[in-house]
Amino acid sequence: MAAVSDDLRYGAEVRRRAREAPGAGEVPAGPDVVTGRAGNAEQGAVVSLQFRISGGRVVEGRFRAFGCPHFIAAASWLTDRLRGSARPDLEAWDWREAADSLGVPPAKFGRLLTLQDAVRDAARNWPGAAGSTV
Amino acid sequence: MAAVSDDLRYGAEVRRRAREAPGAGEVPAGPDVVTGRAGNAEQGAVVSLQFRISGGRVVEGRFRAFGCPHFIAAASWLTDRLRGSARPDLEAWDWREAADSLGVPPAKFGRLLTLQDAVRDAARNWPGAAGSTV
Amino acid sequence: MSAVVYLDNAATTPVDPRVVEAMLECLGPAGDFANPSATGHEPGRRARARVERAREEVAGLVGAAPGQIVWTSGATEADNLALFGAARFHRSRGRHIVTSKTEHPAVLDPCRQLEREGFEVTYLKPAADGIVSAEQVAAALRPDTILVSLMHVNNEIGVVQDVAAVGRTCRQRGVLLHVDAAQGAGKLPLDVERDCIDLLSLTAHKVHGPKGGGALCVRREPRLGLVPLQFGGGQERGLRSGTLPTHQVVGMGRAYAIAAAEMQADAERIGGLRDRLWQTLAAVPGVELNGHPTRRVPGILSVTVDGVEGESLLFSLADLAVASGSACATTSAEPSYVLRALGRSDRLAQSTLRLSLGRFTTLAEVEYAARRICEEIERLRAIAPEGIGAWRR
Amino acid sequence: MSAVVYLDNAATTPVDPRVVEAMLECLGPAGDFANPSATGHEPGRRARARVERAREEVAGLVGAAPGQIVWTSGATEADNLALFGAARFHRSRGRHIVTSKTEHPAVLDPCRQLEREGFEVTYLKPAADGIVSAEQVAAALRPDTILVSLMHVNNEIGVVQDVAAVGRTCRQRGVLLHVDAAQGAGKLPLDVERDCIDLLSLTAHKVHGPKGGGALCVRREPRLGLVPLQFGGGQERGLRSGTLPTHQVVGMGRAYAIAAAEMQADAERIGGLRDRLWQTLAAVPGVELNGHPTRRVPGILSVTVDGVEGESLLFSLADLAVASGSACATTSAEPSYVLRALGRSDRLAQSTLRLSLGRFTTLAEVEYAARRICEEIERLRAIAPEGIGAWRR
Ligand SMILES: Cc1ncc(COP(=O)(O)O)c(C=O)c1O
Ligand SMILES: Cc1ncc(COP(=O)(O)O)c(C=O)c1O
Repeated sequence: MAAVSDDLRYGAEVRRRAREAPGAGEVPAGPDVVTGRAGNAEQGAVVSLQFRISGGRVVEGRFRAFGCPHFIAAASWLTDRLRGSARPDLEAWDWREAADSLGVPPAKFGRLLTLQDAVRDAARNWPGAAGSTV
Repeated sequence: MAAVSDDLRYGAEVRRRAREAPGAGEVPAGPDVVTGRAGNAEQGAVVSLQFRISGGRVVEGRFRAFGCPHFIAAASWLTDRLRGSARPDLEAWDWREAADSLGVPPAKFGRLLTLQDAVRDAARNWPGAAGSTV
Repeated sequence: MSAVVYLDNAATTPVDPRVVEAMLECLGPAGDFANPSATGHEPGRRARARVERAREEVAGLVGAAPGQIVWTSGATEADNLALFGAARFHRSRGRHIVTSKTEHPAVLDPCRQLEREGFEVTYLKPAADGIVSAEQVAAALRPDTILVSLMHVNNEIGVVQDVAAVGRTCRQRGVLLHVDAAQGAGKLPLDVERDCIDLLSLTAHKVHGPKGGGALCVRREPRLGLVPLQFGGGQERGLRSGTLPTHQVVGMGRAYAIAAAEMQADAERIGGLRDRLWQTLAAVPGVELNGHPTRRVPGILSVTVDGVEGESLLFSLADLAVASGSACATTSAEPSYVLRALGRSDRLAQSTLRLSLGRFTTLAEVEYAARRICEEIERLRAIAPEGIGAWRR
Repeated sequence: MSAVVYLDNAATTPVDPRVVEAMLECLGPAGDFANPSATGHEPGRRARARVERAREEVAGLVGAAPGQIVWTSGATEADNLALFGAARFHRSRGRHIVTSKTEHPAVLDPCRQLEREGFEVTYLKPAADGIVSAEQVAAALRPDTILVSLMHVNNEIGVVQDVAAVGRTCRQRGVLLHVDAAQGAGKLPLDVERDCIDLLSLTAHKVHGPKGGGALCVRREPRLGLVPLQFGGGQERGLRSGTLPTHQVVGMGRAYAIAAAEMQADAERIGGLRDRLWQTLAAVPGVELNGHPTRRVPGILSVTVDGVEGESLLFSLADLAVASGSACATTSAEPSYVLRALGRSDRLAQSTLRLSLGRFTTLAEVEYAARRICEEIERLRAIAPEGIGAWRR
């Protein structure tokens, strides 16, 4: 039972990532792993992001998300997007980039802010001082 | 182009008489012919009846009518019905008989009264005294 | 099946087989039957897409944008929504409405109800040819006039009003114009923009679409406020709640698209048949045409037959499906108020036949009908007393 | 054609092929397409006869006399006609109306409009199982109460109200009872006489008839006055003007006749499929049934899934046509007011699936759907952070 026509409320990349959720799960635990969380189930969006850091840069990312397809897709997209980023990149990351890249409608912008909060939270939890080489 | 289903507002006898109008026309003119008229075109019903009298009785009747199918049918029916009638029969004839025999709906009773008027008019025009044998 | 010749296309038309086909695609389990509001799933989105395509087709026929179309259950509802909706919304601006004596009951009866609700209505009397002039409308406008409602094509006699001239007058005076185009849409060109029509009532079933499908075309710029008649799920931007009947809407769209494509050819062919019918009947003494001789829709011919009683004429023509008074009302013995407004006596109004032709009317049918009508006029006159009417010169 | 499994029969149903056949007989040039009001000619009389047969079929399903049926464009119009019609007609007797918080918008929105027109409305809150008791209704009645409006079967959760008990209460107290039976008619027995129902709203498209066909069943003895919504040709004894859409009315009649004949068999089969679906889903932790466990219509199953976000669940189930909130409204992100009234939180209300089965739903479809729903619940929970919801005991 396939051949379903696409729901055009969701762009192609959102559909792919929301369905396949690449990057879902956890990074193997360790001192080089940083976690960021944000959101509230009652408001319909909770995310946790994990990044493995090496040489002051993100080398691997994983997410867990509870939320709408755009939110899941954006979390998945972030795990790729932030690979190679340093702590200041995480601090500076702006949700609008996800909105643009994935074609998220304005009604969902609030959820992307939640995602930005989680990225900031990860930055805060960055192991050691800024520039530390775990 | 036949096989039309019947319009049940009109009974079978009304339909037959309104379509075929048996008795329409004039009786050949003569001193033995009596005419009765009634009605008003503006009100949608005009009738003239002609009867040939012999031995104080109607021996032949004809009608002309302008009006609805019930009215035409009742005029036609009258030409048969009054055959053999004497003047007092015409004076006594009551429209309700036509209503019953032909199944005329109450909305049309007024028109039957017009017909009764024409019969009365014929009685008034009856040649000679009552019981005269033309 | 009957062998009756159908000449009552102004009452309703058979659905064009191409329209039936489009409707069938939206009915059964394998079709696009879903609720067009259920856009959360694919069958719903497919139904929605079809509804939106139909909206374009209907809007296209009358020079409107798709967003102006509000689906209704027919022109009766569209007329009611236009009149009640506009009057109730704009009542603080004024309570005077102008219309004509020859409108359809779907306009006149809401006007009478509005009178009960405190509105004042001027009913213009058309000329003997059925035309209401823009000057008459202009003269009836008052400072408290909020709405003019004038029909495009009259359903009984087929005359066409100059809605463009009336539209210009209303626009200049800042008064809303509602046009009931139930009989004209799809048969004659119409353009709500060019003709300054603020509210336009449409129906599918006069142009070979399904009965029970209609629309009100509502001006968008500047936005025209309306109080809805029906409240509920909020469909049609809240102006008309209720599950959209996909197959009906799609059928109306298809019917209008076909009408747009074939309007000229249909008008020529149907107008030709009507002329032929009229030529035969006009040769009979005492037969007169009702309404303006040239400003008319192709498919409607209204003739008054002097010296013949109307009910008997209809009865005798049982092999023809034709109308006498307004066939939209339930059968009644009242003489047509439209013909009365044109100056016909009660008797002559009742001795009137409306012969209305459609896309499926054939030359053979028209010739048969013409012959039968002449025959029955002759027969009924033959059995009538002398001196009825003025037809024997 | 799509391979989507259609489980949104509460939004609308596919038209039964037997109904399509009856409708087809009233569409094309060879069919009974004429205007049922045009009884002056034979095609019109044939159409009229079909409309009257349909009236008997619809009346028969709900224990009414044919003369009680007023054709409408659906249950939305029937609800509006019942509420506005009765309230406006009886306003001199009182201005209080009683209804419930879980009615369809076609009842609630007219109530809100009536509030704007000077009426007062009491909205009863059902118990957590969705039931409004007759005692609750009785307690809400006041000397100025003129009308109670309570639905038969709820469209979102499928619970069945005890309209008979409410009917007895209203009759004793001399208050009119309107019942919206859009979802229940044809699926569960109904009897307007036995159950003292003064006004009953019906629609064709929830029981495999055409969308855009409905009726209001109006008490005749003693006569119940109503102010019409739509004025015009005077059809339906003046209560609802507008050309009767022969094919729609005939389709509704056929659909109701089939429903009457097959109600029990359909209810058993569909109820069995629903139970099967529920058994599979009930085994998943954190899945709960909405509404009373046994007082329910066979075809509707509403389940709330804890720990899974509603929009993503629906998105993931793109191969199923199912609903979340009320599918009668246009898609909106608002949590269902029905589930909120039953005490569900916003989050849980949004994580709800309405699965609604119909005559054409198969066992294979139900098994497929059950499996897919379980899979997607599992998948979405697997990618969610820990600790969302209370479903992990
Ligand atoms: C001029 C006119 N307006 C309105 C209507 C009513 O439209 P509907 O039949 O779609 O209700 C009709 C015909 O019935 C009509 O001829
Ligand atoms: C309970 C209920 N009432 C009213 C309606 C409206 O009926 P219709 O779709 O015929 O306008 C619906 C469904 O749409 C319904 O489920």
